[in-house]
Amino acid sequence: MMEPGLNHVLFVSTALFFIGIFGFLTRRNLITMLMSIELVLNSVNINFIAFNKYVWPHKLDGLFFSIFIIAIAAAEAAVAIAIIINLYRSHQSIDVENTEDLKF
Amino acid sequence: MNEFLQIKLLGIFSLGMNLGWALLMIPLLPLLGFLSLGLFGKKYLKQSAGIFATLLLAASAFLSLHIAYGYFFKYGKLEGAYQKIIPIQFTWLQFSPGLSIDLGILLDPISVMMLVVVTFISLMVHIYSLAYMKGEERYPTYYSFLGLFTFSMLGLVMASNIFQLYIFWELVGVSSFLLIGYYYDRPSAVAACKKAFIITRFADLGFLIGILILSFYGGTLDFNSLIEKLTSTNSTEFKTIASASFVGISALTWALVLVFIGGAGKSALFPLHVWLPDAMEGPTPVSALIHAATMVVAGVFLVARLFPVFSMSEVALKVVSIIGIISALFAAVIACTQTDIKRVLAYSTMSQIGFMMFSLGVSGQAGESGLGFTAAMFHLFTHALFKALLFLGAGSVIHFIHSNEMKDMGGLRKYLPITHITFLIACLAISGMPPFAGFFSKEEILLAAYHHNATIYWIALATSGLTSFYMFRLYFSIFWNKEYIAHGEVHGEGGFVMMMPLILLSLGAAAAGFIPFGHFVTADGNLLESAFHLQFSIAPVALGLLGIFTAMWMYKKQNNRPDTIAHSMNSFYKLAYHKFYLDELYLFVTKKILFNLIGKPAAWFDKNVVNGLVNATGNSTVFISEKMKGFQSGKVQQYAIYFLAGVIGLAVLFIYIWK
Amino acid sequence: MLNDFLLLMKSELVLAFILFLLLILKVGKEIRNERLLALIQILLLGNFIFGFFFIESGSLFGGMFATNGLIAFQKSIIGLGIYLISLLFSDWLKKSEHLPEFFILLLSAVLGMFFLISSGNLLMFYLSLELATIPVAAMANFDLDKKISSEASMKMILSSALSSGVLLFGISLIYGVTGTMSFDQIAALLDGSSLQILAFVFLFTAFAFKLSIVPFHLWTADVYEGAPIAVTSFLSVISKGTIAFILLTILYKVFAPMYALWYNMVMLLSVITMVVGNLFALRQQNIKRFLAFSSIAQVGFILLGISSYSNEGTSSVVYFVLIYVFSNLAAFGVAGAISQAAGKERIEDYKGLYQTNPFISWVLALSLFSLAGIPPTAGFFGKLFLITAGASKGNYFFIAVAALNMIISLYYYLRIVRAVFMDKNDQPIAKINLDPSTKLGMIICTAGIILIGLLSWVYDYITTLSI
Amino acid sequence: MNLTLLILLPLLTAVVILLMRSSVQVKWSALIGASAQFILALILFFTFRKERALGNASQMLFEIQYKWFPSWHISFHLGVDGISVAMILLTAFVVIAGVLVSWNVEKMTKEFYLLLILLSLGAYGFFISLDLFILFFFLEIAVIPKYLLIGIWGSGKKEYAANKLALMLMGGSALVLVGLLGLYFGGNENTFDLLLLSKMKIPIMVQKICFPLLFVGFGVFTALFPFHTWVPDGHSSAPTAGSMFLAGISMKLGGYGCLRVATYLMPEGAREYANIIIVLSTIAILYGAFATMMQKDLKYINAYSSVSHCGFVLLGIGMLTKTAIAGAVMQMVSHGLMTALFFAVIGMIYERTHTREVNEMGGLIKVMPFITTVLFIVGLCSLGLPGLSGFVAEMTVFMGSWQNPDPFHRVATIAACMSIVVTAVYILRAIGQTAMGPINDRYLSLQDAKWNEKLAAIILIAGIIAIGIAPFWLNDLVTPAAEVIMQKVAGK
Repeated sequence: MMEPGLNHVLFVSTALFFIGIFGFLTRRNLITMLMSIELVLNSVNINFIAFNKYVWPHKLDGLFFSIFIIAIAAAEAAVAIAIIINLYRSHQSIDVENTEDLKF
Repeated sequence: MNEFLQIKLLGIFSLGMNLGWALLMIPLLPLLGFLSLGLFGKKYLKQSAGIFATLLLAASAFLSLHIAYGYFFKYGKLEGAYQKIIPIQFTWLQFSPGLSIDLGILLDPISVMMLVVVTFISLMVHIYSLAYMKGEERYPTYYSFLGLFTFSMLGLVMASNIFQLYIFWELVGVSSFLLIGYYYDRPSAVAACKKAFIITRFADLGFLIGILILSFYGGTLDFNSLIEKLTSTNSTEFKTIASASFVGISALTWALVLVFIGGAGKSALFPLHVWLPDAMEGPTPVSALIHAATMVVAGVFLVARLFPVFSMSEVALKVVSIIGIISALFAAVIACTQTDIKRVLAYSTMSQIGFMMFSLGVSGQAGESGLGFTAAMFHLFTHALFKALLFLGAGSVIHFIHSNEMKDMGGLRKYLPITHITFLIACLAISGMPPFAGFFSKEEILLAAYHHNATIYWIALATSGLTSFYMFRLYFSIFWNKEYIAHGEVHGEGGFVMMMPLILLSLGAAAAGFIPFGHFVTADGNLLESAFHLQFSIAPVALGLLGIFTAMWMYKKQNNRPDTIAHSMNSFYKLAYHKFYLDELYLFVTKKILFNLIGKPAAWFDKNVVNGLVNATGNSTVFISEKMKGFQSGKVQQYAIYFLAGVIGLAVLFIYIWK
Repeated sequence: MLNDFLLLMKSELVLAFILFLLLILKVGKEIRNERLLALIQILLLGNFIFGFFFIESGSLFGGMFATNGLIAFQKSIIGLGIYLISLLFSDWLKKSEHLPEFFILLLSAVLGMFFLISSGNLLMFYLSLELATIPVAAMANFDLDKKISSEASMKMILSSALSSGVLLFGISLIYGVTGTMSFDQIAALLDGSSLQILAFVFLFTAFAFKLSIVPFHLWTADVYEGAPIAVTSFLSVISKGTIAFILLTILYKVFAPMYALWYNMVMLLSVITMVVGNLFALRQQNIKRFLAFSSIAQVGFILLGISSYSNEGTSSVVYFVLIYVFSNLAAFGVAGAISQAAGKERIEDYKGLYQTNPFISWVLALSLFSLAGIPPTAGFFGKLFLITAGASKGNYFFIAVAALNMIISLYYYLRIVRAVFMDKNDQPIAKINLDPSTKLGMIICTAGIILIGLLSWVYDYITTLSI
Repeated sequence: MNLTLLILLPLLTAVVILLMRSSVQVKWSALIGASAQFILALILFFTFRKERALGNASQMLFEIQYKWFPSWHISFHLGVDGISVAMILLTAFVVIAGVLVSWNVEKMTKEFYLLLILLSLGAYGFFISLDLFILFFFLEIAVIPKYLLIGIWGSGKKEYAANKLALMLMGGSALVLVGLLGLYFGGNENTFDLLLLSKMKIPIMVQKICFPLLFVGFGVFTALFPFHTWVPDGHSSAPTAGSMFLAGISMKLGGYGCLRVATYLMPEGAREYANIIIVLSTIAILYGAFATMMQKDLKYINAYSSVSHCGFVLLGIGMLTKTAIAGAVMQMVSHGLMTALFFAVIGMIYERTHTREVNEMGGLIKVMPFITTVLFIVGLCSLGLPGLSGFVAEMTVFMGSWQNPDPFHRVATIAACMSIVVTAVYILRAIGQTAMGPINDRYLSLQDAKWNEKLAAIILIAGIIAIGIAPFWLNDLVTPAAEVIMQKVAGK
């Protein structure tokens, strides 16, 4: 019963990253897009933790960084949600397809 | 730093101070006339313009006579040869060391002779115009133009530097342009003056290039040093210019021929003569001054001025003589068919200039062989007198019946007695009847031709016969032929003011032949006794008489002989009548080739290609930006796709390709 | 220690103080907008002036926060910018019922920017970057009832979130390969391995996004158009300037070992950016959108300057940003005044403006000439120095492209000049009576546009700082 | 004398104009300013002659140098030699005449005169600057006023013309910029200073790249053959004073730049590309002349003839002989005066007849003798009549060109000479159809020139004739400077 190494973790995080990206590109619902962004951020968190644990066990910057990321993500999410709500007020929908007045 | 006002005083001392200034005054007085009349004429000198200008010109004519007397009889000679004196000269424009345009005065026999001719004829014309142009709206302008012309002509003949000559050459051209176009509201006059200017300009192009070549090899523009350098066969300049050759012809010949083209343009020699007949649109006194006596002989003067250099190149001289003789004959033939009296006179002028030219062409440089040169100058002198006389006479005829056409004339001898007599004298003179002036000069020319080249001699002989024919055709059909039916009141001849020039000139035309010209004007400055053989002059005189009697037989009484003869040589007559269609040819060249084949394409090219390219760049930019706008689709997810594409693209590019 | 702390962070502290003051005022009883605005303007002016005093250089928090003369100067440029904004858009600000919030958001963003410029550590960098971004996204939505406004802010928040995601991934990789976050240590450890390059690309794209370098620029135009003009001007001038400053530090200090790599990248992107920006700007009808693309093209020139990797590069970039603040804010100020008074933002509405409003027409014309880089306006010098700095690497193709783009840009700047001065219009925009403070702002901008170039000591001062 | 006056005076005038209220005040202050410039230019000319006469043989006189952007090795370095003095005189003449002829501009008078004065400021600065940076600065200053002048006060398709002009000129100056940067970094020390650059040895490679950039860049200003298309449109849609300044001054900026910057600083480059220059300019001369023959609009006629005449400038430069270069400068001065006068006359005629189509006019001598006389004079000058400036300049160019003995130069020279015939053709066509011939009845009531027009015409004619009948002063002014340039080019 071997325990997972750095590569496994990085694999997971990278996968998560691209899943997030994929979700962001394909979802129509703004909230879901926001959530996929969160996935991206989390993959980054995993990266930091993993690097910290496996590569630089004595430098805790990674750990702290991930904490900060979580905090900032929350803030960002808050503002984003607010904006989306306001958007819903004006557009009566949170479908990204309906918000294409500004172009060219 | 500049040499302005550094007048070479030595020359002036050699003449004596006052003479030097007198010399300067000769051209400056007409210039003064031009300026004052041009600037203030309209306001202040509306009436007195004529008197004013005439007085100025009288003064300068007197001065030039004074100078001539001084030059020929006092100080011109140095051990038996007339010297080239440069009393006044200053640098006008320095191109490079040694190569500069100097304005100056060169005194030698021909220039002094021309001084007299120009000022005298011009004075005559001034006086004549007092009456002839009276009441013209632009009376002051007319006189100011006359002043400009006289000034430039004088500057031309006194030029000490080939470029100075070119400068005044152009000025003469433009004043002729202005005077031909004097009646600016006649389209024909406008066309004529443009034609005259452009054709002479075209010829001047040759002159200019000729000057460039000469200056390059001669290393100077000054006549004396140029001649000196290019005539001494062992000078480096001469060696280079003679050896340097282009398409097998030596640079010297090129230069001279090109210069001669310039002369041919001004002197209306074949094939550049087409402007001269049209130039008759100008006022008749102007035709007398510019297009008969003075300006048109500028070409002859030019060749004479450079004659020493010409005599170094056989080919150039040959060209001169051939062109000369062709023009003489050609013009004479056309003259026989024209019905506009001024045009007849114009063609006769061209023919006479042809005489002068070929006589120069057949002349040699020194001693006896230089007869042609003297003869040409002599003929120039006499021709000026009687041709001016003819034109002024024609003027008074036209003034009388307000038409140039022969068919409106006839039987005028009763109405215009003085004109009739003087005109007759002139006709006799031009057709070389002894003892009138033309006889002597023409004899000498024929003699020179005879000694030198038989063919030219025979053609010349025939031509002189033709001359007398067409001149008397003119004379008879004006003064005899049908009776003149006076409609309306008949005012007499122009009165004393108009008659005096006629009389003076006719005296000249009658007597000028007895001047021993060879004593004054010769190619090398040394005295030349023109040996005079009676038996030689039989043939020309006989031919002349023949011409006169034919003319009398055909035109003295009104009859149908002219028409029958014209019919008998129908096609040729037509050809000659239409001046051998040269005008049409020129028209074709300019209109079709210059305008349609070069001008139009150039304009088109500029409008569409060059300009089009500029616009095309602009439009294509706009087009591209229009095509590109799709990127900005407004879909935030597409933006993300481009974003990530950018990331991946950069990563791939810089990790794998562009390390 | 405390003394240091106070001195080195003085600009941040002053800003924070103003921020708290506004918060307190907000919770306190209502104050009339005019007076509040006047107060704010005075405070911002004070902030700007105070920026020139007690300039120290040093670092705090174990190198997380660093400052020096140049950084102080950059901060005072930003301070000037926000002061001008508070002046220029006073009409609009007075009308809005959320005046304090606007400035609270704005100032917090600016605070973030100050920290961003001074940051000496990737963590600090990330935090301040977010602090500088998120409030602006909220500000973009300030016209709550405008559809396009909310759309704009949505686009901004989402795409910036994505870009920060990518940025973080890059940072994590850097951490992975170097094990540190502080700039100088990273610089020592870089060796140009593929992974580092990948990390650098990720990191760089975040800058590219914020600076709206092609092809990461697509959000720009939409956001600029949708957002209120005051916010747009803030985005296009202040935040761009800030990012340019920090990019200088990052490239010149942190990634110096990778110079050969990033020179090519910067050159490539600069060319693309200029060309695309200009080509898009050609056919814009809306003045804000037009200015958005023109600012993209300007960024291309900034990159050209940056690519020189020299003190001239630094100083010319800073100088250009200073000039850019004046010229672009003047342009936005005029646009704002017009859209505030007449509600018109399309270029053809500007036709015949000169007949009715000569003053703002001249201001607009001058600012446009300055943007186009035409003497004697300062823009000429700014652009010329950027190009000269770029040319010092002897890459003439690059310079030729830049020169070519100057022509294209001139074309579309002249389009507006033409509309204002030449084109006939039967009902031009009516005479606008400007708020005095707006007028003051425009005059300051004009003076700056004319003088900053001709007075060469300004530039010399910057060069002395940037060694 | 202090050269900064030449910059400060127009600046002052501009400020005064800004302060003026009524249009009359504006006009008068502009006129006074222009006259002051005129006097200043004359003073400069005479003091310059005096200095030289006193034997001050230094290449540039009245040098001043102020610090300006020292960190870029830029300095505000002014100084003049004969060529610059000639150009400054030309500018002064054209400016005062331009101010005079536009006396009855009623639309936005203040702005109009402001722009005119700014243009003159740019020109003066350009001609006296010895530092390439400020030279470029002034070069570009002069562009935008033209754009506005054409766009606001112009006629016809003015927007198009203005845009084209501004963009092509800016394109030209962009090329110049690149070339200048090449010089800046190419030399063995980074500097924009003309004199320093002229001392140092610029690598052949750099010259080969930068010379064409600079020459073409400046060439765009002076209608170098394929880049001349802004000339016809620009001139024909500009207001009278606008076209006068455009053709009289700003086209000369290009020629001066080609000579002073491109040729003087990069002799090897010049020798490398001389033949191409000659070919292009010869094409321009003939092609411009033939294109002119086809024009119906007086302004187009003069514009295309300007292309042809400026060809002589470039030809003179390309021939690389002292005389030819002197001739080129003379041609610049002469053409400046002449074409300004021509445009002035066209403007006067247009104001009266309200048409510029030659074949709609005729017989104008009758009603406006003064104007038509001026038309004759300027026409004759442009076809190179002795006694007027055109002749002197062209002959000097020909003489200088002919000093190159090889066939190529010979052919080019002869081709150029041919243009004098074509010029005669189109000029006489134009004059003949406008001034001569039967007059159209609807023109019978027209008035002759007013005082300001007369004054303007007389000033310019005075210049033309002063060169035409006494060219030696201009020659003495220009030739030494040309000599300096030639010595550099000849590599001595």
